[in-house]
Amino acid sequence: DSVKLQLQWVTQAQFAGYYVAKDKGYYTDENLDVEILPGGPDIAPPQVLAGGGADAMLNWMPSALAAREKGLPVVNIAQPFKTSGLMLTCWKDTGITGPQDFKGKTIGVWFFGNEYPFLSWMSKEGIKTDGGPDGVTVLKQGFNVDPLLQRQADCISTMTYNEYGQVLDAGVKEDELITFKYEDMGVATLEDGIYVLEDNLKDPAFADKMVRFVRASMKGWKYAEEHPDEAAGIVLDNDATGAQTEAHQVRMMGEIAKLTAGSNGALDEADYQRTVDTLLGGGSDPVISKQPEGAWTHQITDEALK
Amino acid sequence: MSVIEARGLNLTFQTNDGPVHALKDVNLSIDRGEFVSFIGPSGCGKTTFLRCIAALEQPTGGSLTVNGVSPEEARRARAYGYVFQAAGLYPWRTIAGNIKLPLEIMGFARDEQERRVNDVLQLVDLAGFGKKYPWQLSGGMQQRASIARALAFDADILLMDEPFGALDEIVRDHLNEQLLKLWARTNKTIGFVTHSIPEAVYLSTKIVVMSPRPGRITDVIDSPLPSERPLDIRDSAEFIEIAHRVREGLRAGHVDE
Amino acid sequence: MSVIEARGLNLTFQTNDGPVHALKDVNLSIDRGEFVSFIGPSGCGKTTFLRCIAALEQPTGGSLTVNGVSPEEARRARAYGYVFQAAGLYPWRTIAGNIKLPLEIMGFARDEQERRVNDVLQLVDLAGFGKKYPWQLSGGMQQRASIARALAFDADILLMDEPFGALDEIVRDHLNEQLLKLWARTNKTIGFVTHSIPEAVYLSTKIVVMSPRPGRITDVIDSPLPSERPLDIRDSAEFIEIAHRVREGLRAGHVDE
Amino acid sequence: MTLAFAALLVWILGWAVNGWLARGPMANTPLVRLAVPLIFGLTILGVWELVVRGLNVPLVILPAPSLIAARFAGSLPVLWEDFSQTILKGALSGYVIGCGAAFLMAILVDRSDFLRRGLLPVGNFVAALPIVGTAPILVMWFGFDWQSKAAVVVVMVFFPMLVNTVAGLREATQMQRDLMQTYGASYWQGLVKLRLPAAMPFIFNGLKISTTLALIGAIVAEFFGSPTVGMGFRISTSVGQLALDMVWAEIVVAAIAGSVFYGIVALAEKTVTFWHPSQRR
Amino acid sequence: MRSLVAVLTVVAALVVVWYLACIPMNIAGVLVEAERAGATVTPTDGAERRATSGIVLAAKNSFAIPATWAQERPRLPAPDQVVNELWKTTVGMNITSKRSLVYHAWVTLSATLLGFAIGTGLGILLAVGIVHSRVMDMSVMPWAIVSQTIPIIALAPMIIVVLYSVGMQGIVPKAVISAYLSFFPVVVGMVKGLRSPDAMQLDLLRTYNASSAQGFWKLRLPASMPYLFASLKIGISASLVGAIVGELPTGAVAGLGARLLAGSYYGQTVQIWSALFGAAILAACLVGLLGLIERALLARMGMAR
Ligand SMILES: Nc1ncnc2c1ncn2[C@@H]1O[C@H](COP(=O)(O)OP(=O)(O)OP(=O)(O)O)[C@@H](O)[C@H]1O
Ligand SMILES: Nc1ncnc2c1ncn2[C@@H]1O[C@H](COP(=O)(O)OP(=O)(O)OP(=O)(O)O)[C@@H](O)[C@H]1O
Ligand SMILES: [Mg+2]
Ligand SMILES: [Mg+2]
Repeated sequence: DSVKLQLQWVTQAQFAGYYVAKDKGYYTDENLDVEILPGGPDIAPPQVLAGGGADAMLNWMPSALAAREKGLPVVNIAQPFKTSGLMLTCWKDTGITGPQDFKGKTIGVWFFGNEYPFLSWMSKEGIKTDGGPDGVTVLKQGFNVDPLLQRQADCISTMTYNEYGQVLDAGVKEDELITFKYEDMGVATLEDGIYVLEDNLKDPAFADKMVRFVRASMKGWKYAEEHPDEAAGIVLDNDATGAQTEAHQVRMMGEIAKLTAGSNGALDEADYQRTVDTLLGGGSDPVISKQPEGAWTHQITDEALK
Repeated sequence: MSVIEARGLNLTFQTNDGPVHALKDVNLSIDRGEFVSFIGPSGCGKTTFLRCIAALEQPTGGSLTVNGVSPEEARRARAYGYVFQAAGLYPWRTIAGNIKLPLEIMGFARDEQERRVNDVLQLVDLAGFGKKYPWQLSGGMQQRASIARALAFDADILLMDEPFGALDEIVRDHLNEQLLKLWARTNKTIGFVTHSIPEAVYLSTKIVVMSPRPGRITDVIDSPLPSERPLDIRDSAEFIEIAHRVREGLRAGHVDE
Repeated sequence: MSVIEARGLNLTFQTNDGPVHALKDVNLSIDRGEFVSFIGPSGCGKTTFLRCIAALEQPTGGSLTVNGVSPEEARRARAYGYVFQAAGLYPWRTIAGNIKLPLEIMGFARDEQERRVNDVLQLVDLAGFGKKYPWQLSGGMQQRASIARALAFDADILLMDEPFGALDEIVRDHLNEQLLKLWARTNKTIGFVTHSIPEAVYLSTKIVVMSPRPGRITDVIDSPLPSERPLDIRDSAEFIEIAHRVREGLRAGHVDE
Repeated sequence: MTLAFAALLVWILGWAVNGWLARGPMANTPLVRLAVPLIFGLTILGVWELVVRGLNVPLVILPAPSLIAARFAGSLPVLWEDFSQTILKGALSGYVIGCGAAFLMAILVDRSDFLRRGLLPVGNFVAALPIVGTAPILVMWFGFDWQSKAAVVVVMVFFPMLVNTVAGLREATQMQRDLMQTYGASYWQGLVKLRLPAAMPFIFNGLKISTTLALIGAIVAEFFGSPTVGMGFRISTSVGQLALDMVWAEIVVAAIAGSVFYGIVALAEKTVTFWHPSQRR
Repeated sequence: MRSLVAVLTVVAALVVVWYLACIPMNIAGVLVEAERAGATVTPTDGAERRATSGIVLAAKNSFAIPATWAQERPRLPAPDQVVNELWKTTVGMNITSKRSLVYHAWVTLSATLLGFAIGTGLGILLAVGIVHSRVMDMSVMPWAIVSQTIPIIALAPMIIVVLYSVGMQGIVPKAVISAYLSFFPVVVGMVKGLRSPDAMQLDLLRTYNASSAQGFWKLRLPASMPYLFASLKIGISASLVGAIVGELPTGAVAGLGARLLAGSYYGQTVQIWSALFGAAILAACLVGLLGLIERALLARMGMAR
C-alpha cells in the first residue's frame, strides 16, 4: 500500500523519524510504500491534504484546529512530539526580562499557521499586537535569524532545535540572549502531529494502512532518539538540496530527541486540552471560536500500540 | 472583344471623417492586348480602380466585368498578375523563390515551376540572379523580379501600380523599353498607373486621365504612336503633342492644390 | 565671389565590404546667388557632396570652403538651410511648431518667431495650416512646410536633397515654379539634388552631372536659359537641347545597369 | 453534473454573443470594444462558479467567485490598508525612484557609446537575477517595512526602463539628427527638442512594462518578510489559514490595481505620444 | 571587440564598487566578531556602535577592513567569495552530487525548458487564434494583460496544490508556472509578428487567390520570425524565473530555487549569491543560445544581412 506524507518544511532532522523508518525498512516491513513530500514556505499541508495530494500530513495543532473550523475536517491520529520546541529569543541588552517588557518592542513571528501560539500568548498577557505604543510591533519573520542578528527585531521566534542554534552559530553568546520557552510560559501548543481527513478514517482499509504507518513511524522515531548521529546521517542522505551541514543536523537531532521523548505516539488528552484552552483564550481575536469536536482520535494509536 | 468593362462604377469609402468618394461614375472599356495607362494627381482613385479590377476592393455601385465574369470570379480563375508600387519581394525567399511563390500556391508541378522561373528570369534579364536574395539586388533589379513574379503564371491581365515610381530616370527608361518589348511579345492586356507624363505617353495605346474629389475619368486619349517605339520617339512632335494634351487634362483637375 | 569652393575633394567610406569611394577628386566652385542642380544615377555621391557642404560628413581629402571658412565654422554661423528628401517634420510639433524649431534653437525673440513663421507660411502657400499636425497634411504640403522651415531663419545657402522626389508631376511643376520665384526674390545660393532631367534643366543656372563608382563630376553645364522661366519654356528647343546633353552625360555614367 | 453542463452552456452562450458583437456592424464602437472583453470575463466567472459548485471543489482548493466577492465586500478596510501599504507605499515609490533613476542613467549612458556598449549587456545580466533571490537580500538590507519593497521594485524596473529609454533616445532618425546639426544646435537643445520627444513611445513602453513589474515585485517581496500588513503578507498568511477567499480577494485587488495603473500610464501615453502612428489608428 | 573592452571595463568598475560597498555593509558584523576574539574596537559600546554608520565605523577601525571581504556569513559577500563558491560548486564537484550547482541548475533547467515549450506553444496558438479571429482578439487580449498583473508567486502554491490533487507532481507543476510566465511575451510578440506583413503583401496573395492556410505558412509565419525570437528571448528568462518560483513551495527539493531557499533559511549569504548568479548565468546562456539559433535560422531564411 502506498502512503504519501506531507511534511511541514524542508527535509531536516525535525522529520528524522519518518526518514529513519523509510531507510531502515520499517515501512516495507509493514507492507507500505511511503513517499515523503518535503514542504516549504507558502505551501499549506492542510490544503495538500484537502486536494488529495497526500494521505497524511504533519501539522501544528493550532493550524490543524483552525483548518477544522474552516470546514476542513482533519483529525489527529498520532502525536509523536510530546513537548513544544517553540521559543522567543531576545537580545538581553534591550532590557527585556519578562513578557511585560515586550511593550514597544519589535518581535519577529512566523506566520503561515505558526502565529497562533504567539497571538494567544500575547492576548493572555494583555498585550496588543497592532504596533501601537503599548503593544508590540509584529514582523512577519522570514526563514532565518537575520532579523535578530541585524537588529531589525528585538525578539524573534526560534525553535530549540533549529534557529536557536543558528543564532549561536552566528557567534552570539548565550548570555547575550534571553529566551522564553512557550512550554515554560504555559502557552505551549502541540506541534508536529500526524493528521488525516476524517472521512478517510471511516474506510477500514485506510485506517488499517494508517495503523501500520503510525506503528512503523514510531519505531523510526524511537530508533532515531537512540541513534541521533545515524539518524542525522540518514536525513542528510535524503536532503536533495545539498545545503544542510552535518554538524547542524546532528545538533538538531539531539534537540528533537528531547521533544519526542515521552511520547509513544498516542495523543495525551491533557496536552490537547491545554492547547485548546490556550487557543480559545485568544481574547478579541481567538484562533478558534469554540471547543472543537472530534479533532483527535486514539483509534489508530490504540491499534498500533497493541 | 473587351476584356475589362466598367459601367457607371462607383466606390465610396466610409471613414471617420465621413464618406470619401474614391470613384464616381467611371465608364471604361479595355480591349484585349491594350496597354492602358492611368494618370492623375494623388488621391484621384487610380489605385482604387486597379484594385477594383483585381477584386481587392468591392465597388459600391455600377457594374464591372472582367472577361465577361465578375472580378471575383476572374480572380479565382487567376486572371491577374499584379505588380505593386514597391517591389514587395519576400526577404526570406530568394529571387527564384519569390517567383515560385504564386506557382506553389496555384499548385504547379515542381519541374514546371523550375521551367517557368527560368523562363521569366530570362525574360526580365535576370538570368543567373535566381539564387540571390532581394536585398542583394539594386532597386531596379528588384522591380524587374517583381514583374517576373507577376508574369510567371501567365495571367491574361497584368496590372501595375506605379511600378517604377522609386527608380531613377535612366533605369526607368531602360525598364520602360523592356516592358514595351515584353508586351509586344506576349500580347497581354496591361493596366499601368504612373505619375509621369512621358512614361504614360511612351508606353500606352490608351491614356486615361483622372481627377480627384470625387475620383473620375476626365479624358481618355488613344495614342496614335506606332507600336514600334524607340526611346527617342519622345523628342518627336507627335509625342510632345500628346504629352501636352495629357498635361492640360491633368492641370484642369488640379486647380485646388 | 565664390561661396562654395571644392578642390580635389575626396571621401571614402570604410564599410564592412571594404572602402566605398563616394567622392573622388571633386572640383567645383559655386558663386553667390547661383542655383546649382546635381543630377546622376543612384549612389553617385550627390547626397554625400551636399552633406559635405553642410559639414554633416567629413571629407577624407582635398579642401572645401564655404564663405571662405570651413563648412564646420559656416555651420556654426548658421549658414545653411537644409531640405531633406523626405519632409522630415517632427510629428509631435504642429506645422508652425516645426517651422519655429530652428528659430527657438537660434534664440530668436518670441514675437519675431511668430512673425517669421507667418511670413514663410505665406511664402509657401500654407497660411492657415500652422496649427495642423504633419500627418494631417498631404505629402506636397508637408514638403512645402519643410521648405518653409529651411527658409525661416534666412540662411545664405539653401541645400535641397531631392525635395520633390515623392510628389506627383503636377504638384512638382507647381513647386518648381514657386521655388524659382522665391530664388529670384531672395537671391539665395541654392544646391539642389534631383533625379529628374527636366526639373534640373528648368530650375538651374548650373547643372552638375555626376557618375558613380567612384562618385565624380562628369560634366558641368551652365544653362543659357533666361532667368525668367515660364513653365512652357520646357517645350523650347534650347531647353530640349540642354536636356539632351544632360541625358547623354547621364547615360555615359550608367553603362552597367 | 447539471451545473457543469450549465457551465458549458454559459461558455457557448458567452462566446456566441461575443462572436455576434465582434462581427456585427457596431464592432468598432467604443461600447462594443469594452463590452466584448467584459462579457468574456463574465463568462469565465460564470463557468468558474458553476464548475466549482457542480463538481463540489473544496473551498480550500478553489473558492467560487460569489464567495470571493462576498469576502471582498466584507473586508474593504483590510484590503484598503493592504493596498496602501503595498501599492501606494511600496510599489509606487519604487516605481518612481526606479524609473526616474533609469531615465537619468539612460541620458548619461546615451552620451557615451562606450558606456552604452558596456553597461547594457551587464544590465541585461543583472535584470536576469530572479526576484525570489534578490528579495530576501534586499529585505535583509532595507528592513521589513515598505522601504525594502520599494528597493525590490527599483531593482526590477530599473533595467527594463533603462534599456527602453536608451533605445528610444537612439530612435530619432539620422535625418532628424542631421537637421539639428545644420542648425548648429547644442547637445541639450538636441536632447530636449528632438531626442526626448522621439523617445517618448519607447519610454512609455518601458513605463508600461514597469507597472506590472512594480506590482508583482512589491507583493512578492512581502513574502520574504514584512510587517503585519500588506497584500503579499495577507496572501501568504491567508493561504496558511486556508482563507482562500481572502487570497483571491487580494488577487482581485492586485488585478484591478494593476489594470488601473496600466490604464493610467496607457492614457498618459496616448496624450503624450498622440502623434505616433500607433496612436493615430 | 570594442564591446568586449567596454563590457570588461564596466564589469571591472562594478567589481571595485562592490568591494568598496562590502566595507560599510559588513563592518558592523566584523567588529562584533573581532571584539569576541579579543580585539579592541572603537567605540567599545555595542549600542553606540549600532547607532554609528558603517563608513564611520570603517574609518575608525581600519584594521578590520580586510576582514569585511572574508566573513563567513556577510551581509554582502565579496565578489571573490561568490566566484569561489561558484567555482567550487560547479567545476570543483562531481556534477551528479547534490551539492553541485550544475546538478541543481539542471533540475531547474529541465522544468524551464518544459515550461518554455508549453508556454511558447500555447502563446503561438493563442496568437494564431487572435490574428485569425476577431472575437478572440477583442475578448482575450485585454485579459491576457490582466493576467500579468497577478503575482504568480501568490498563485504558485495553489497551482501546485491543484496539480497535486490531480496527481501531477515533480516537474510538471513547476513547468506550468514557468509556462504561465512565458506565454505572455510570446503572445504579444507573435501577434505583432503575424500582423507585420503589410496590406500590400496580403493583397498580393489575394491576387493569387491563396487560401488563408497558404497565407499563414507562406507569408505570416516567416514574416513573424524576427518578432518571435525577440519575444522568445524575453520568454525564456521569464520561464526560468517561473521555474525558480515554482521550486519554492514544492518543498525546496532540488533546483536553483531550492538552493536560494536553503541558503536563505540557513543564512548562507554566499550560497544565495552564487545561486543567484548561477541563475543569471543560466538565463544569459539560454538567451545566447536562442540568439545563435535565431542567427542560424534567419541566415538560412536569408533574412540576416
Ligand atoms: N481603404 C481606404 N479607406 C478610406 N479611404 C481610402 C482607402 N483607400 C483609398 N482611400 C481614399 O480614396 C481616394 C483614392 O485613393 P487612391 O489610393 O485610389 O488614389 P491614387 O490615385 O492611387 O493616389 P496616389 O497617386 O497617391 O497613389 C483617396 O482620397 C484616398 O484617401
Ligand atoms: N554612411 C555611409 N557609410 C558607407 N557608405 C555610404 C554612406 N553613405 C553613403 N555611402 C555610399 O556612398 C555612395 C554615395 O552615396 P550617396 O548617398 O551620396 O548617393 P546619392 O547620389 O545621393 O544616391 P541616391 O540618388 O540613391 O540618393 C553610395 O555607394 C553609398 O552606398
Ligand atoms: Mg496609388
Ligand atoms: Mg541621395
